[in-house]
Amino acid sequence: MAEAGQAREAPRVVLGVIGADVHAVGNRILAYSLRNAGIEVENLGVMVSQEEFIAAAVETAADAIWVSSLYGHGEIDCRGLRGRCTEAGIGRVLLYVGGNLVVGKTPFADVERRFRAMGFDRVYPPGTSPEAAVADLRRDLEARG
Amino acid sequence: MAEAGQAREAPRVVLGVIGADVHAVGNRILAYSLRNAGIEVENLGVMVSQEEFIAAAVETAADAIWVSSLYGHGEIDCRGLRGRCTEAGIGRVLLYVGGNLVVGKTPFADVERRFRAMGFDRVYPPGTSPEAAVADLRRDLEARG
Amino acid sequence: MTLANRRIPTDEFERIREEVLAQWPTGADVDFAEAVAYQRGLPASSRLADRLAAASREGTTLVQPRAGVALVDELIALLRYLEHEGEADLLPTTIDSYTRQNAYGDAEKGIHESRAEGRSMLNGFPAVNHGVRECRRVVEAVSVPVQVRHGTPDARLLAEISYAGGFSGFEGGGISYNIPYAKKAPLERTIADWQYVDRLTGLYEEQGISLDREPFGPLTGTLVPPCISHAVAVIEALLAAVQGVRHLTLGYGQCGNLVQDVAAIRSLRLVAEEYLDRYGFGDVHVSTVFHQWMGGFPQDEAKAFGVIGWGAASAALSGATKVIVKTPHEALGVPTKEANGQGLRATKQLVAMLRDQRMDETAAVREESDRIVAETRCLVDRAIALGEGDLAVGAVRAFEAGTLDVPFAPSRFNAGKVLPARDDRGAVRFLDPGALPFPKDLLDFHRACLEERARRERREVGFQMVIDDIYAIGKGRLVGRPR
Amino acid sequence: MTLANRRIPTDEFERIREEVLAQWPTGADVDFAEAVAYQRGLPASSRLADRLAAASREGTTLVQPRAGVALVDELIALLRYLEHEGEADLLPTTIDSYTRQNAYGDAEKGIHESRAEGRSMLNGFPAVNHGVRECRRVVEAVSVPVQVRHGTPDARLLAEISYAGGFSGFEGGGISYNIPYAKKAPLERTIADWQYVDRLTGLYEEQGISLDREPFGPLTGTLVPPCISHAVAVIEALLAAVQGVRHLTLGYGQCGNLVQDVAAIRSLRLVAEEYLDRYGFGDVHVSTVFHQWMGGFPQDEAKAFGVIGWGAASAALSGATKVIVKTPHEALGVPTKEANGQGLRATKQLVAMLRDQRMDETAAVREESDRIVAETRCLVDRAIALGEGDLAVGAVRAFEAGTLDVPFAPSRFNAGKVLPARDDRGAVRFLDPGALPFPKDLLDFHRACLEERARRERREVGFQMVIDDIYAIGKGRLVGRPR
Ligand code: B12
Ligand code: B12
Repeated sequence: MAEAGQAREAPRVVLGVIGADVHAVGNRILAYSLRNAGIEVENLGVMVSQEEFIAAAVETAADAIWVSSLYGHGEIDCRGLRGRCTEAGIGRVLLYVGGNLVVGKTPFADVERRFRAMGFDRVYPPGTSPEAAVADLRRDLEARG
Repeated sequence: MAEAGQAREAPRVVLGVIGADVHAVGNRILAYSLRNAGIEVENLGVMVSQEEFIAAAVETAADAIWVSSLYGHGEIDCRGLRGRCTEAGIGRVLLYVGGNLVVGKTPFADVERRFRAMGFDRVYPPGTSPEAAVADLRRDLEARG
Repeated sequence: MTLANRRIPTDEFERIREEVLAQWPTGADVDFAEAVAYQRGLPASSRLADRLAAASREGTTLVQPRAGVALVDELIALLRYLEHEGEADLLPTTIDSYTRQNAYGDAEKGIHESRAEGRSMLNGFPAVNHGVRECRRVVEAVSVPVQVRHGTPDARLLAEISYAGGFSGFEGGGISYNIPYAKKAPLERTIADWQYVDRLTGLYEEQGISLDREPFGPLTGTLVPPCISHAVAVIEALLAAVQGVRHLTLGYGQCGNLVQDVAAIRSLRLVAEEYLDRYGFGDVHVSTVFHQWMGGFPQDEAKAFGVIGWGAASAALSGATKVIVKTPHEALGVPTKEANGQGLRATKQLVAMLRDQRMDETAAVREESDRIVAETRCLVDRAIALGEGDLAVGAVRAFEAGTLDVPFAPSRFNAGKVLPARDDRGAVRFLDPGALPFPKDLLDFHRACLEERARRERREVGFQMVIDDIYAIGKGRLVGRPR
Repeated sequence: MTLANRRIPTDEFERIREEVLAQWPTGADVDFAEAVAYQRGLPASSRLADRLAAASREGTTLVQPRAGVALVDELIALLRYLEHEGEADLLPTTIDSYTRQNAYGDAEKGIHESRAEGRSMLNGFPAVNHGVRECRRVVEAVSVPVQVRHGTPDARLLAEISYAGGFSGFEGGGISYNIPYAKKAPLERTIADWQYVDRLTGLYEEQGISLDREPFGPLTGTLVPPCISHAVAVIEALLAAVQGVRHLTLGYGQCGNLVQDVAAIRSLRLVAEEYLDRYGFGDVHVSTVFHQWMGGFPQDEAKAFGVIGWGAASAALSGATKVIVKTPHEALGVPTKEANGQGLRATKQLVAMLRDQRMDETAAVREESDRIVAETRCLVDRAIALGEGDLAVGAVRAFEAGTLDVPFAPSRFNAGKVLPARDDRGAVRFLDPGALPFPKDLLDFHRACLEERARRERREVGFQMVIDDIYAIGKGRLVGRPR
């Protein structure tokens, strides 16, 4: 695992859309872009529960979990995810979240604050280019060594 | 003259677009609507100076002067009109003004206040229907007896 | 029970109904006879089917928003605003995503959280939780017809409560509310569940209460070629008609190329009526609904108004019976009522301005329309053949075989082989037709269209085009040209 | 001096020039040789003619706002905003109404009042009062071409200062900036004054500085039938070409019926090039400009966005070289920069989305276009005939005779007999053709169009239709149907 500092060929990301959310298009593009950038992707697709995210992250020894939420219930769906990661022994896994995270047009600073408070390392507004987030991922992983 | 309380068949209105303003369409429709409503109209058309308004009002013994200003310079163009009417001996003539009276989208209450302060009896926002103003005119003339 | 395209017998229907109404406590309040009487007592102005028929006769395009919030009084305030300030001709009640998953417990939590937070924590109205009486308050609070819009694979209880609650239209279908809206729901299951909804609609119809049923046209809303959504619409129309549905509104999501969009609405009506006639349902009333661009929107509100304007214009020029409106908030979140009103008024202005103009009989439109009809026939006829005469079975097998295949759909039961991309003029074509059963001339046509584009862009036909096209409108283009 | 359509001889030009430059103190700063050198030094990105030529080649439609305020720094801030936040391809500087009347004293007062009040008390930029150096600050502050837009019957000094000030385009013409913009200015006078402007433009051209001249297409902006504005455009184009102008942008104000609007842009180019060729000016570059609806707008901003969207779409589908944009504030007042930016971005989105779609070769468009060409030829040829070979004289006589006649124009020198009204599909036709020299088949066509509408509306063809049409778009319709 990354935490153990082993030499790794490529970062590993678990990807999925959380909750009862079926928005599949962005997920498809994120998976494609991550692979294109040389990242190993475990794509769980849409309608993914917290448990499924964690199980996949444990199984693949993932460096990061990328959660998407588009449909507006992101806040309810994401609560407690960091805590459950810790319980599952992957408390240091990077948690990124992006999409249309809350119901309604909201100043992004508010949204970011709320999700950071829930334990997410990075929070992305709609319209984020996958490339920018991949660059962040490499930076974060480098910083950890 | 109306002020003298004589029996009159129809109210008389001097109509025109003040200043360097060439917006002719509304003027054409106002003239048509006034005539349709049985009002005698002296239509001076566009680009009418204060002096021309007053001369026509004196000559026709008008009950009212209807000033239009569309192009945004209404405030500058209308200043002093009431005073000049008084000087010309028609101080009691009804002064109505309408159109896009100031530069820029402005709350109408502000515009109305400014033009009332300049001595206008009635001030109309863009989109006023001629019929509504004709009704006002009849009411105002009746009130004067 | 095995799936078959036959009218559900009354006793079977009643048996299922008992189960359905027991799924959540509010189901107990549904009393069919009382509901029929209630519906009959509603004013003509509340009847969607009547309003649509009138619009068809007059040749006008009605304007309808999407909207729904967690709590009843807030929903009423919202709908009244959209009626009076938004000048909506028809109103919606959009259902929240938990209800769509039959997760009524989660919806109940959402209602409580919304009360506590003083803002809607749900992305729609949980009609099942609120129940019949509260729904009636909604319908009675406005003076235009209200339709339920959702995305629910199993909408049986929702339909029962909606109809008893006075709503006069119900969106969805066994395919169109499964493939784009579910991951693991088997098609056999959802088709059967929607046969129930259609049969319920038919029962009302038999009592003289005409309720409008609207299959969800846009599917995934993202570069869906017209023939695919048309094929689904035709199949769902036939399945509904068998159950006794007599008022259908068939939908299409704007692609963005005017000729294609006008041709799509023209051909949708033609091909649907052709199949309905063929199967003896000549008495079904068909309306059409044009959805303004359903894919990713630009974030800037002025640019969103541009996209909305084009949707409104295309809807009007196509002569669709109604248009479903987007808002300037589309890219960012569920719109405020003000934003929703703006989308409506912009659309209303354009639709009214263009009501005397039509585009549907130009040569280019007729050619495109003929091609869409031919393609749709390929897809529908193959489904019929695969079903060995039974269209319900055939639809399931067609998805298994990939001869029906919706681009970008989340469902496991969708092959996901088809890839669409825009041609050089922005019409949506097949980059990869997957297993769609098209003859060579049609395949060649699509291929040639994309090669023309590739030449212009000096690149190969390929997946990058698809990605570029998905982002394009959000970035202010229609065709995703390379930069 | 008697009016004639011949190139102004150099000595005569220089004599007039002395007078012109003496009209206001800032005239003294104009030095032609220095100005040519200055213009030559400007970057390619500042040249309007180049940008238009490139757009023609690429088949794109450029987007340009109207904008002007009293003070220089405020103008610069405004233009920068429109360039960066509005994504304008071309910028304007709209001149105030006092300057348009050569009332430079009043303009000076307006400048002072604006400084005192901290808001623009003028409805545009008084370029003459500010003078050459200040204009150059404006042009240098942005990185796209800037054109002067106004409405000035005698624009000779304004042109001198604008060109020396670095502007690369100048709107107007002896007819198009007289008839809609003046009451008492004789046509002989304004045509002669614009010959001066055109000759000045020609002098720059001879020095290798291509400046774009744009006759004002929309005229009164209110139900002007295409052939009337086309005839004026063709005449002004020919008058300009004689003076050495080589870059012309010809304009048209949207009527609202798509077929007519697309046909108008198509026919404008065709008929203009036909006459330019015929008179030996095959080397003149012709661009086209489509003005979004120039008549009364709805007050509601969302509805205004609807009108703007339709203007943008029609412009793009017509293939015009550029589109002039309205704003959501149109009905109420000179727009804020934000409102102006919104109109631009909505338009930009649509124009970019539609750049690969065209409508100009459908049968309906070709038919309408052919008719507009035929009508325009009637009007232009009659002016030529009336001038006994001299088009400048002919234009004056044509207005006297009413064979050229602009609806709703304020000028005394306009007959004002022609009345336009919309037909049943919203195309603008002649309700009363006044003295326009049309053959019977054309007159019959227009009459039949209006009678078709009258039948539908169950009323007589008459002036009430005209009034209803004038109000219609403001009230959310195109055709002013009786209520
Ligand atoms: C297409 C679409 C649909 C389709 C989806 C089809 C499908 N199965 O995929 C359909 C029509 C079925 C649909 C349904 C619904 N939708 Co929808 N939909 C959209 C729409 C128009 C486009 C989404 C899209 O595909 N965008 C293109 C892709 C490429 O972008 P993306 O999804 O944003 O993802 C990119 C980025 O956000 C980012 N990103 C995303 N996640 C993450 C995560 C990380 C870690 C990072 C780094 C980046 C990242 O990268 C992605 C790739 O570039 C959006 C609005 C919009 N954006 O314009 C609404 C929208 C998302 N939908 C919305 C809603 C409410 C719904 C419905 C509940 C109700 C309805 N209107 O019917 C249902 C929900 C059903 C459900 N249970 O989920 C709302 C959400 C509101 C909110 N959050 O406040 C939106 C915003 C529309 C709106 N303004 O109301 N929808
Ligand atoms: C058509 C038009 C033009 C045409 C005019 C042709 C002509 N000669 O008539 C052209 C293109 C030439 C033009 C030029 C200009 N225009 Co202009 N024009 C318009 C436009 C689009 C419509 C006006 C119109 O005909 N309306 C239809 C008629 C029926 O309505 P109306 O004029 O408002 O009149 C009715 C009512 O207001 C009312 N009413 C009017 N006066 C009165 C008086 C009384 C007493 C009463 C009771 C009622 C009343 O009754 C009338 C009949 O119903 C308006 C914006 C709009 N309204 O959408 C801008 C507008 C008036 N113009 C404007 C400007 C700035 C100009 C120009 C300075 C600059 C430019 N853009 O080129 C020049 C001015 C030239 C000059 N010296 O006057 C601005 C004024 C801004 C402001 N006040 O802040 C406007 C509002 C556009 C804008 N938002 O920028 N214009």
